[in-house]
Amino acid sequence: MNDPLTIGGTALSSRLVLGTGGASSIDVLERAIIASGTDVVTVALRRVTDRRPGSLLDVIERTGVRILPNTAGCYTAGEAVKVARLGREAFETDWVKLEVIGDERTLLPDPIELLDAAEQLVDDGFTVWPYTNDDPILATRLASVGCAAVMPLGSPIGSGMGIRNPYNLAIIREQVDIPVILDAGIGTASDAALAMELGCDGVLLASAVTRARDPEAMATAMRHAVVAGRLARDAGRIPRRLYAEASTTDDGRPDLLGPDTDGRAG
Amino acid sequence: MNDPLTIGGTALSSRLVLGTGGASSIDVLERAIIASGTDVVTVALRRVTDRRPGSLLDVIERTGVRILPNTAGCYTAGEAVKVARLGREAFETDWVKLEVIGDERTLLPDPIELLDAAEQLVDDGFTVWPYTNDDPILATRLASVGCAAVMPLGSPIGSGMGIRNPYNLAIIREQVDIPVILDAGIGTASDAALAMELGCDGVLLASAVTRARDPEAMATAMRHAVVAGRLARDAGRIPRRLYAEASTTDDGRPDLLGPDTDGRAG
Amino acid sequence: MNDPLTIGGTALSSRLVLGTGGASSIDVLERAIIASGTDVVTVALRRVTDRRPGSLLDVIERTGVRILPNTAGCYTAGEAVKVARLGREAFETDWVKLEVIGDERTLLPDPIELLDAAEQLVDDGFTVWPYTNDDPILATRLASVGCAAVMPLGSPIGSGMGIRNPYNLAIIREQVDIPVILDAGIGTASDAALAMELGCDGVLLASAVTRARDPEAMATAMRHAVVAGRLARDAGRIPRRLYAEASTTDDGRPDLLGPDTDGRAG
Amino acid sequence: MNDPLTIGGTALSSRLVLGTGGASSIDVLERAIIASGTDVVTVALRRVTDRRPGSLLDVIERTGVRILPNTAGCYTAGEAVKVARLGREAFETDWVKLEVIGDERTLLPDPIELLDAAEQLVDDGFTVWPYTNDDPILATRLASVGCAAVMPLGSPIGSGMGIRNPYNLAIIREQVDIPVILDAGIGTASDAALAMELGCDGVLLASAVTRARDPEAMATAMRHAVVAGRLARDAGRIPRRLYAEASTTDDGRPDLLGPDTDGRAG
Amino acid sequence: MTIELNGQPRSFDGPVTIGALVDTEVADRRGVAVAVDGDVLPRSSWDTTTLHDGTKVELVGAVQGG
Amino acid sequence: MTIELNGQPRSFDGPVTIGALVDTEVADRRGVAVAVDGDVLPRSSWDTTTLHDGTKVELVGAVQGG
Amino acid sequence: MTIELNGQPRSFDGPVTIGALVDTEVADRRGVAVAVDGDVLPRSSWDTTTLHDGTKVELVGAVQGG
Amino acid sequence: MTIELNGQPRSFDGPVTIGALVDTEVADRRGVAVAVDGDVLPRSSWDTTTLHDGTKVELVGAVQGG
Repeated sequence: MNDPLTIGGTALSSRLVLGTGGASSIDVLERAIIASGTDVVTVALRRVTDRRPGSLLDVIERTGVRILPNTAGCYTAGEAVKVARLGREAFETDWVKLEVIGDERTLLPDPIELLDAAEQLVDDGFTVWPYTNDDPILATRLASVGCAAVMPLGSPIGSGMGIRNPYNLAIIREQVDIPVILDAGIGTASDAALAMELGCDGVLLASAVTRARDPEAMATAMRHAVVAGRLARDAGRIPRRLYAEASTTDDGRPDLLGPDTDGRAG
Repeated sequence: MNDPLTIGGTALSSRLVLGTGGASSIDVLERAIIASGTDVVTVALRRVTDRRPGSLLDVIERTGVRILPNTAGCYTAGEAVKVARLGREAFETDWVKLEVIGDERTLLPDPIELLDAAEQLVDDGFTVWPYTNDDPILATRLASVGCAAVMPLGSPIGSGMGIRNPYNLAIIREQVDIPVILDAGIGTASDAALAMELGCDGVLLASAVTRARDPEAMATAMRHAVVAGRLARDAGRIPRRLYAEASTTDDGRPDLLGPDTDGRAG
Repeated sequence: MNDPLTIGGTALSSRLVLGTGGASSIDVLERAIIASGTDVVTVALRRVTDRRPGSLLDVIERTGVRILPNTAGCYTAGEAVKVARLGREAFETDWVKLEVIGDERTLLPDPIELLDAAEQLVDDGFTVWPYTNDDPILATRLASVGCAAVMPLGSPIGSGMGIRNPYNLAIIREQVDIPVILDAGIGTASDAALAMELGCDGVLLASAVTRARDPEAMATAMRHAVVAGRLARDAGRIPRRLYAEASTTDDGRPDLLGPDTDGRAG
Repeated sequence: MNDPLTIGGTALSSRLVLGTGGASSIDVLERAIIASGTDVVTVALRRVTDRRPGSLLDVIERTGVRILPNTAGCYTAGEAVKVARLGREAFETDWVKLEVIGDERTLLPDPIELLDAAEQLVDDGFTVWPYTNDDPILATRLASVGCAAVMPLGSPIGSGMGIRNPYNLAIIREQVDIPVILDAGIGTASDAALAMELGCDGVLLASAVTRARDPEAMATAMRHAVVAGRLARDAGRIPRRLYAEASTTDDGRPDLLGPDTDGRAG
Repeated sequence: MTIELNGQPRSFDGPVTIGALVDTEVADRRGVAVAVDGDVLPRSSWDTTTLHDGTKVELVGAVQGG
Repeated sequence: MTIELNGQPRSFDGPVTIGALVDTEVADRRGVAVAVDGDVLPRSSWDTTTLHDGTKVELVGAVQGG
Repeated sequence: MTIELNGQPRSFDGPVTIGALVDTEVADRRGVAVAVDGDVLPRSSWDTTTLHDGTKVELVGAVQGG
Repeated sequence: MTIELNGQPRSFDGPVTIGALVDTEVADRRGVAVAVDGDVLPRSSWDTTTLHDGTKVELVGAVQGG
């Protein structure tokens, strides 16, 4: 569709952002990136352990996607700000997927540290994509400090539980005027379609694709799902009703009464 | 995908069947049929009221889809059998979407009349596609009398309530060895994707497309959704977990302790 | 409460029916029966294997509850009718919990055999309590042949999955004018309360109590849950809203502006 | 049951806390308080408008319940702290239900202002009961600053939407070692039972009772529901299974083959 | 001779076949079917089946339906 | 004379009623029922119904059941 | 002397304590609290705190609230 | 002179710039970043910043991450 998602002034033709974590090999990842049709992939930073850390970059260059550096693993605003700056130096981009985690078991964001880090990074000129929980108030505050998008979770990272609270996502979509990208929790295609139907402007997912039995096939599924959900949102779905509404008229039903019918036909 | 759905010996390239009821005009219907990519559309029979009832047939011929005549509006086995035979004469096909309704408010099928009619029509050489409820026992019995497929509902016709009981659909898929096509209740794209993820071999819908604000866009959405759900099913989704699983390793996190961070960073 | 459930002319003060299957001992069962406050328990018939089969009857006599013989394990109408007659001779009651199973893995009822057996037993003078699926059409037919109540399932016997399709139960409640008793699938207290809130007139459960870690405590929980759900149904719950509605007025909020507040207070 | 809930050193025999907002009259409120069996009711503070503001206090004294003053309507930490202090002077208690709202449409709490206010009030010697969202990280932080309990919402105040995200409540229950009281969103009895089954130590509700058609009956329902849910939690529910588990043995089924059965009985 | 077509009386003088009746009603025979006195009449018999006084004919055609 | 009781052969010499058979099997008649050759035998007929060679008897009693 | 009570001007001649003001407003002191110029005044200081021209007083009492 | 690189001691004789250190560690400078004593060092300063005894250097590069 000619329906780009614009974030921080950049128009993206795909509304799917792919996280690169969890792929069993760099080749599997490359095929998944291509199949997903994404324009943006997330990348993390860790201590260099071999002389050629570049193979991941080679894949990214070959596939022509943009890098969204993340701050995975940070627990404080101060640490996240520094990791964001490392990402800016490493990849020469001011984009950052801001993660500030509050608990290692749930990997849920810490609202106080997250807002603090977001404010510092916006002031420092970053285009901030914060990974947040599904609290509409926090989303509003992240928007008010100048984040380029908000990325609420559907459920915990890697849980595959989908969207546990669709109402909060719908409320977030109503209350902020920046892009809303569902981040975390997607397990399968219908979850991604639902996210878009709820009004999300995009979906970010990693494990759902990279840890699927067939990552390339799942990446293709997600590409279709995001398009399907976006179109369905705009097409104006029918209302829900408790009872049925016939799709065939009763007018002009033929009278076929005969010996082998019991009269209810009339 | 090269992954045809075979029913009664006929291979269909699309797993979406489109009901024609509810469209505001024949032109809207034609655009929706084309956008959906379907190979099969349902048609009903009513008393002829004008000299040129053929315009619907013209659309069907132009779009090159097959006709699946239905028995909409029948309340007894005897009546449904006769309407099926009318359809065979009218469209020169032995396919029939068998509907035997038990109640006009819910339009839910009558299990006893439905099984009776299915048995009679199979004996009479029809390729029977029964619209049934989500009862696995009835589905098994319909398969055992020789139906070509079973078409359980997700929720009442035209209700747009989606799939109210996914468990029953999953059980039906396990217990019959003929195609399972979700029929009735689809409201939006994620519903169709979910149906396929649950193992359905196809989806039949009418109102969700024909009564959407933009039927052509919704038809496109449904085309993508069915492909997405089918691919996702085959791709092997990740398991659901209550807690998180990191998609980024903690190994090699840099040590960035400084005056503005607290000790949690280590 | 003085709000009896009347079935087949008999007024029952408790709306909970307890199935006796699954208890680890006769003593555990007796304590559970007492704790549940039930007036009716189900009993099955099997070949006599010892000279004193009566201990179960002794418990029933001591607790003063009525016997509702079941036809558990029957797969055909003919067989169920005979087992119902055995129950009538054994316990000198014309009550019968009619079960006609269609599949041993799901233990779901066979709609065709069930309706056939129900009709035969009503004609033979039985007070028939049929265990049925959640199909409103079948429930209506069971009522029309003269059953004293209908007992739709929430989910498969012993599954503890609760009520998978609340809509069908609500529709059944609207469409029949005999008591509706939820039978099968209850896992915990909130399931039983929900059944009553949906309009069920009673709840029948066995495994949820007899197989709980502490059957006596769970029986007490179920007694409270059924009362709670019944009262809540009649009390007229508040409507659901997407947004909030304050339970405290804003009128007369004091003006406490001071150096440490930011003006939003006004 | 002899199973008190202890908060800030005070043992409460009822696990239900009743909010007094929304009652149509003081008499209706008094009957609801009595029917609910609660030991604690919330009260708000507003500018005095008549010479006898005391009638609410008279009801509270007659019913012998304790007062939990709230800070309803506050949007900042500074304002909430002042209102809490007004409550302490007015009712001579150091208990406070801390509400700091972030948005008037959803009445959702502001996580940053809430944590700030909680910390100030704990330092000032209050026994703080914070109304919070269902974020496990924020709940952990509220516990760590010394709150006496945490009170996560099920859904927005007065929405009657029940518990939208049971998983978060279960995680909160695991991660904090102070009482967890579900606050806001309860619509009917099964919601309250579910909250307790998820591990909540108590339930606070107002509108569900005060705005029900029959507040006294709903208050009674809630009393039973909280007891039911608490007992069920402790009784150890049966596991959920996709398939059935018979509650009646198949051993010893009689052989009743005869002319009118079809052989499946064996 | 008077018959009933889709519930309405119709009169003819002289013998008429079903095929002739169909042709008077619709521009082409595609997508229509006929039941005579409650039984479906195969297309192949339309031109060899004649109407009698009081015959009840149902003539149906394709309409949109789910 | 040999009959089949609950699937097992049982032999008797001389005539035996159902009632007598029941009494040999269970301590009291509460909560038990009998089917003879596939048909349920009313309690009132137990003492007047005698067994014949090859009669198939089902004797059932109450067990816990949901 | 003019003060502001709950947003409304009020005039007095001669000195008035908070306690006296409260007693003119409510029948008894149970369940009410006072803030003076934005700060909460402890009950114990009501009778020793006097109003000045322009003092802003908030007098609040219990209302139903969730 | 001994520094700490990614938590491990490293010794050099004579002055060394960050740029030189990076080049000894990785084949090309794409996708790597450096922090010195806890502060991020802009790429533009790598070749003008020299190591001192005890300097703590973190050298990081791109890895797969969600």
